Amino acid sequence: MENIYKPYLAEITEIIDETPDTKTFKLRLKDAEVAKSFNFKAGQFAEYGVFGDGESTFCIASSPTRPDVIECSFKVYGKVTQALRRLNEGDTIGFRGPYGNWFPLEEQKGKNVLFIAGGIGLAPVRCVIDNVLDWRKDYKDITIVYGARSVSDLVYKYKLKEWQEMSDVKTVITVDPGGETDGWTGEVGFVPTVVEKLAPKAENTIAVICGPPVMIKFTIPVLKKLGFKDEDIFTTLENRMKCGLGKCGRCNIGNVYVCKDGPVFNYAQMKELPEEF
Amino acid sequence: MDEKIISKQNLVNFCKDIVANGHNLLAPGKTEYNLIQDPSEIVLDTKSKPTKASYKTFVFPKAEPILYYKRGKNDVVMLDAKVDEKKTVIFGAKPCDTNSFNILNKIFNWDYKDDFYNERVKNFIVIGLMCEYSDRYCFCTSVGSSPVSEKGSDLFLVPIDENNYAVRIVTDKGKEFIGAYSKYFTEGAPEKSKAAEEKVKQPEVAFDSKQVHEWLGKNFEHPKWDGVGDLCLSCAQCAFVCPVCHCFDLVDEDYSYTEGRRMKNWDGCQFGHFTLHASGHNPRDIQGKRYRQRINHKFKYYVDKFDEILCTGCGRCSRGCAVSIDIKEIVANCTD
Amino acid sequence: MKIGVFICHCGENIGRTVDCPRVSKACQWLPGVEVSLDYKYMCSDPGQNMIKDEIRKKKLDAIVVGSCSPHMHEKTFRKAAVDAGINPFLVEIANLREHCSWVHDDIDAATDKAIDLVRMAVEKVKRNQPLTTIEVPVTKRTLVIGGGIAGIQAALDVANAGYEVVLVEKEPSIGGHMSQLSETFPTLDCSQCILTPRMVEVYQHPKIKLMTYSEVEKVEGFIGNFTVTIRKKARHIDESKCTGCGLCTTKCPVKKKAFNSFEENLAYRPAVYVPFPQAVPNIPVIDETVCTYYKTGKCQMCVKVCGREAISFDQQDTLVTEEIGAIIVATGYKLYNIEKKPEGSMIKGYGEYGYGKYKDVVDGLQFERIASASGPTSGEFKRPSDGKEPKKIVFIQCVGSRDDSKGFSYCSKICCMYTAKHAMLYKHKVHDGEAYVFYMDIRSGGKMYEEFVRRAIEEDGVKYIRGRVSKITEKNGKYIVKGEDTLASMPIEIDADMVVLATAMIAQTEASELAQTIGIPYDKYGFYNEAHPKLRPIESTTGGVFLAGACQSPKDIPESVAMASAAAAKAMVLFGSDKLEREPVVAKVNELFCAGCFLCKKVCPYGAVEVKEMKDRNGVVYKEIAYVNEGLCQGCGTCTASCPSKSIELAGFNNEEVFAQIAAL
Amino acid sequence: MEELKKLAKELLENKTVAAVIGYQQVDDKRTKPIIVTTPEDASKLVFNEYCLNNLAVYLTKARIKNLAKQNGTTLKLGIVAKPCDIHAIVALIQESQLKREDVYIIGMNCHGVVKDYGMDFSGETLATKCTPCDSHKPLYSDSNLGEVKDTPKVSDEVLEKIQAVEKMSHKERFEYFKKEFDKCIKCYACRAACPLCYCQRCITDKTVPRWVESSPHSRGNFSWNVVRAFHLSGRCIGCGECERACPMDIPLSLLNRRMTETAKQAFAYVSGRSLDTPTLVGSYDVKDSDELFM
Amino acid sequence: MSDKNWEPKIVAFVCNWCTYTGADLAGTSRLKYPTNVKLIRVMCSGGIDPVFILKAFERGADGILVSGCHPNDCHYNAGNFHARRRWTFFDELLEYLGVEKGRLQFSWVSASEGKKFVDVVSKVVNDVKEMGPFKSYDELNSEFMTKFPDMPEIDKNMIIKEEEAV
Repeated sequence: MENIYKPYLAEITEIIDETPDTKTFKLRLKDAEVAKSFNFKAGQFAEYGVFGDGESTFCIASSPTRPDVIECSFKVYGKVTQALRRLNEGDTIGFRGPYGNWFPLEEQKGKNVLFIAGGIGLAPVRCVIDNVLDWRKDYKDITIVYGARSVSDLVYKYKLKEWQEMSDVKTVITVDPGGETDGWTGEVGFVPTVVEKLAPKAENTIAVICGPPVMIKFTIPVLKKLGFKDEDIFTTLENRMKCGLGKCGRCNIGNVYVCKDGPVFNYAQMKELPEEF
Repeated sequence: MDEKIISKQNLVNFCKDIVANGHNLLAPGKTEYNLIQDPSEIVLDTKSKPTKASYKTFVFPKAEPILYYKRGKNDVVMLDAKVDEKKTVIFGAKPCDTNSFNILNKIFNWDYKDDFYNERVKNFIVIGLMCEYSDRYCFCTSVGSSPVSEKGSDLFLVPIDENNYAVRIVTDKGKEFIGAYSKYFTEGAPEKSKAAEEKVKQPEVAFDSKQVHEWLGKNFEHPKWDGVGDLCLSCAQCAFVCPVCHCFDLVDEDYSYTEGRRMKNWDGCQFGHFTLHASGHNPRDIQGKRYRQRINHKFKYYVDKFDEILCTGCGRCSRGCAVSIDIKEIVANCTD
Repeated sequence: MKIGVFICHCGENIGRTVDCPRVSKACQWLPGVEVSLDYKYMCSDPGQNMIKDEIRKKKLDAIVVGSCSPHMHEKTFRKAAVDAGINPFLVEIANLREHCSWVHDDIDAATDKAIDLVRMAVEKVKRNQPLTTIEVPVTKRTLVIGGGIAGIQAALDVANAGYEVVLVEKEPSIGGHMSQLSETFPTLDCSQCILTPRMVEVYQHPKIKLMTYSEVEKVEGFIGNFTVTIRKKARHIDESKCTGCGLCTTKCPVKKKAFNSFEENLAYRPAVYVPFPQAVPNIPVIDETVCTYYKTGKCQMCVKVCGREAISFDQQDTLVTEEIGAIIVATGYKLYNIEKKPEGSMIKGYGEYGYGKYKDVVDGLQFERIASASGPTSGEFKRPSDGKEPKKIVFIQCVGSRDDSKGFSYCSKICCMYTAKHAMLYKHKVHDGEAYVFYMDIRSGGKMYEEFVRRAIEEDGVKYIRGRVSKITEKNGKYIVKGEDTLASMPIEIDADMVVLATAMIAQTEASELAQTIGIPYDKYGFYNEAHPKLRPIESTTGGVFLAGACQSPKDIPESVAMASAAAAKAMVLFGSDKLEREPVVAKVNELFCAGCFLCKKVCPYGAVEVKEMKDRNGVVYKEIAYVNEGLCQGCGTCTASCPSKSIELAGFNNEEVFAQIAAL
Repeated sequence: MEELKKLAKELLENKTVAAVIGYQQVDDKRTKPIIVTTPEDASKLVFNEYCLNNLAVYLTKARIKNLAKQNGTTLKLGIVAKPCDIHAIVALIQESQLKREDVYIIGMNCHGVVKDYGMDFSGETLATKCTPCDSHKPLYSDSNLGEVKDTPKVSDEVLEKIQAVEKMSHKERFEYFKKEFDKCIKCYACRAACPLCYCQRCITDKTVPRWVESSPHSRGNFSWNVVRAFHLSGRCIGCGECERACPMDIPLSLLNRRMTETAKQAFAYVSGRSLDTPTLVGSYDVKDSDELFM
Repeated sequence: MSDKNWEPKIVAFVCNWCTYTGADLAGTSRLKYPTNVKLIRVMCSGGIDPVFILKAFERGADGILVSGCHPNDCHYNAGNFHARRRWTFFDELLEYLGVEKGRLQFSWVSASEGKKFVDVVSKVVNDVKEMGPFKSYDELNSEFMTKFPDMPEIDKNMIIKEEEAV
């Protein structure tokens, strides 16, 4: 009998404090065999469990092209994330995954890529960015637009710096009005406004967008105005999940189980779904 | 399909043997299907009201451990939860109950396979019984079943006269099972059981599930959802007595400082917190939306995805509803 | 979270019965514990430095100290943690001394228990939230309620320190009961003579706003930030115009309609009156209930005689609000009225002594007026019934006091002394008079007090009889006092001309109403409760409200004055800084889930829970929820246990922390 | 019931109420709740021995409350209420869930209801909550309708059961309740049907920390049923809706009734009877018994 | 575990101002009581929720003591009065459900009653010892419990056992 609910054990090898309430864990699967054969694709997620407190769903934030370490980032909200926050380097957590579908990166080779992320929404996008950057020659222009409420809410500051320093990547970082600090050199303004100002060309471009629902709601019309096709706008849905296996029914919206049939959808697919995310 | 005959007395002996062989024997009581110790207590009554709860809890328990863990300072060990491999025989199940495994098999086995469910089903023998009960809430005939449907039964009983039952052998599993008890069975007379079946009054067909499916596809936004949502009290009685509702929750429970278990418990889509995100956002924030999800999931989404209606027409949810919300009536009104 | 565990041996105190090294080693295996050490004296400088060093070196997030009771050294270790950069609320103490080593003998069992205690503390500290001390601004103004000697003293002390004072007195004049007294024990100096200068000082003090004939109507807010509404009753005299000439009072034709309450009803007063000649302020009041004008619309004699046009018949009550930082309650006492049982009161009457029936049976304050040179008899001893000089007076002590059957079990404390004084004053004036005192015990603790009583007995020949009086009857203008001399074990009968009852000092009639207005607790007698009977006798349990004088319990003048000065000092301590710091152990409501049943509001002893309206984007109220006023909340947590949906949590002692401790048992 | 229909119609027409929460007939021995918002629909209202629901449960629902808000003003909500339902309304008012002026109580004189739909009304089928009932006329109402008839006299079944349980030993009692609670599937129908379980988030749904184990196993069920009974102690008005809603036939009234008796005996308090007395839970008396404490 | 060696597990929920301080006084006075009892401090007896009791039973407590300030002595004026009503109900309820009286006991112990604290604790311990392990609740607790076999491959860190740590 196979137990599909049984997680792998993973050791926390490093903890990075991104913001006061956001952390990044670097994980190593404890079973060497499993670790060796473990692979996933950009956009997939996993269930991270603290034994005694339960499991929580986050995307895998690291790139499949850099498989030796699994990274995840989470904002402290509920029971599990609070329990995760209490852990130290060297502690063991449960890891189930990878689950769900992924961004069709292979199919989109030869195109420009526009990344738009807000807040902790950079985590799933970061995985794709790193993946695309590792396959840099297969894609044309790469643009990253990232926004957060304030400077202290920006996650992956070390990554942002890295991307900004790359000559072949255009990185725009913005904070909401009022969130800037003295010496802030980036943009000030909401993500949709910044995207509109930036006006990336839509032709032969795919957009990967992830962030708070409000941001997505206002950014998509901007992209549509710029001429993006529905099929070229990708996002990941963040429904509440428990099993990750298409069983528990929690993430069912319309005809899909987000955990199995998603979490990556293009805008054309999303329009077909009832608005319950 | 083979058919045998068994006398009432032998039926009791048959059951006694089942118990004597160490199998679990279940039979319908008033509230739920009960574990039977003394088979002579079983009353087989085709006219009996369906139990308040279905028997899905015996294959998909209301609470089951799926994993045990023990924590150390940094380390954790896990221990698999075991499924009881005892054979379970359910005796006298209503046709509206028996179909449930066919429907549940789909969700528990598309893509990932839930062996907690599968192992139990594997060890389950369903002996169905023709049904002559019907009330305002029954609608098996509207969802493709009937009071004489053998769907999901391994063996199916039809009373043919005062003292005898026809036993239809529906599956190989059933055939194999009664092999060991062949002494109780005599050769069957299919024409008698046919005649008995034909006498059964079939509940009226209340709706056309295809039309309903079509209507649901077009009426995601509809004032009726809020109408019923305002009356519904948001409990999960309907989901938990339903033979095919299958949503669950996973929770960890410590039972000592270092040890604990991960439980798989029933959960219901009518609970407000079912889809509540940790951030406070709730995609289905009002009861109307949740009720809509319930109907859509049963009569549209599940049909689209698994080609089965997620409903057996047993009417339990309506019968038990504290505010008398009648699913049959609501679905029947899902037409233009 | 990295946690440090530090086990203190406390010399031998813990180490003798708890194997400290074993505890610290065992605790190394607890999840999250980064370092676990033990040391001889953790509270010593080297011990504290060890903690600080480890916090810095190992980058600890929280610490647990296994030591003595948190009531002992919690502050010490919190301070050490703060020095090393940790929030003070991420420090937990496992009580290994008072609750373990000192109460157990078995080393193994005690050590096991110590490990359990530390484990519980570790699990709690993991869930502790860093908290910051709450700062509240302070309004540096004091409200003194009551203008008796205690209120006067408190007001003067605070005002002299340079802070503004609002003094509220419900009577037309300040002065209180002390102004009614003739002479004071044990020095027999004239009460008025020592009090009047103080009253005048209050009146003229630039920092004191005096509001007589006024009552506190509403108190809102919390320590340092009260808003007080005061009702200024209509005097019907324009205070800005009145010169206090007193013409109106002498010309007022209403002569015998109203008793003079200052004279304890032994005399009459006109409809427009000043309570007594030395009143402060010296501004009359018109008594609507007896004034002819209010009955017939005619008379207006006072208007005619007043040269300043100060009479204002249509004056109304006005409400004044004051911003206040500290409140001193000095509302004093009243005497037990033995006439009949007050309605709805537990107090029973004292009918057997004929008070109210016999005119010459008077209480202590009435006798003070009779003895007073400014009183109705101008200091001549005349009995009320016929104005004759009494030749035989019986004084009865403990009338009501120390008498459970009458509803008071306490001792009124001052009666022994004032009865001795009364007897003495009488004997000084009426040399041939006889004074008898019935007493239970003589309680004369106090400087020069015992000597004073002895003087009454030995020098002035007052006859003390130990025993109770059972009945008083009238016979031919004499009062037959029947009692028992318990020392001689014989019944005794005295035919007195006059009887003086030393009735119990009880709380003011409206004491409980005022307490509810202010939000302070009171005992079953209506006396206000102090925060701690020994160590906080001046403070009420409500922050920023202090008690002075007899409103707290029966007191004599020097005690009242001392307490008033102490209360003033407490208020000034509060004003010592601009901001008030307090422990952030306060309750907080989860606004998302509060259903607004307000059970928390019902159970809160401090009225700290308020109603908050939740409005949607359009400003429409969609629900009412509870809101905790941090200034008022004292952090008891009764609300958290009452809340059915657990939508209110006590910071620092939240439920998750308790559960974590239970889980670690 | 013409007077009920007429009154409801009038109230809706003259905008006294925004809606009337009442009962409609399903078949001759069955009714169900209805929320009437138009004068035309008022004719659907009925009242008889089959009006089992305690409709007060709807008064705390946000969307129902919102019905009353029309064009910036707040109308009343009309409710057809049996005397026992009115006890729940009183308790809700005392617990700040409702204001007296926000609700128009159409108080029905009542002589009992049946145990379950489809039964003929008689002493035998009288709902167990009706046997000890002493309020056949509404305590508070804005209109009082219906005729007064005698309630069939039958023995107090629940009280007898409680007495039987109390005769058991501790161990037997624990076993008995464990067996009953084991049936629980945590559908929370009891909670949903209870007019006094109006919390926005029940204590059982709070996860940080986890107050009551969510699993429907023996321990989780025991905790839940203890907590439910405790939270209703001194508050339960005895409408019996929890027991009626329970799909697993757990005898919840054995708990509720027992605690109601405690409130009566220890504190002389019956919930939902008076708007003028403070609630038992949330007040105290220094003279409360101290017997329990060493 | 044989009954002979069995030691009851007792939890006491005590208020910070009276009983906790009273227990401190018991310590300062060097009075002795059994080690079975562990105190959990809350600010006021009014802040002790009945669910705490259930949780403690769930974690294997055999007996529980709830203790606060005497009536009228509450540091917070009235917390203990509210607690008294609450416990009257909860105690009745638990007893009705079959929990023996002595499993859950209540007391008022003031800061000056170190001796009383010792007496109360000793009484609870003795009562519970007499009643034996709380079998009824153990039955609830042991459902779905499993025993971890000794697993030699587990890292020694695994075991949180004081004895092995030494």
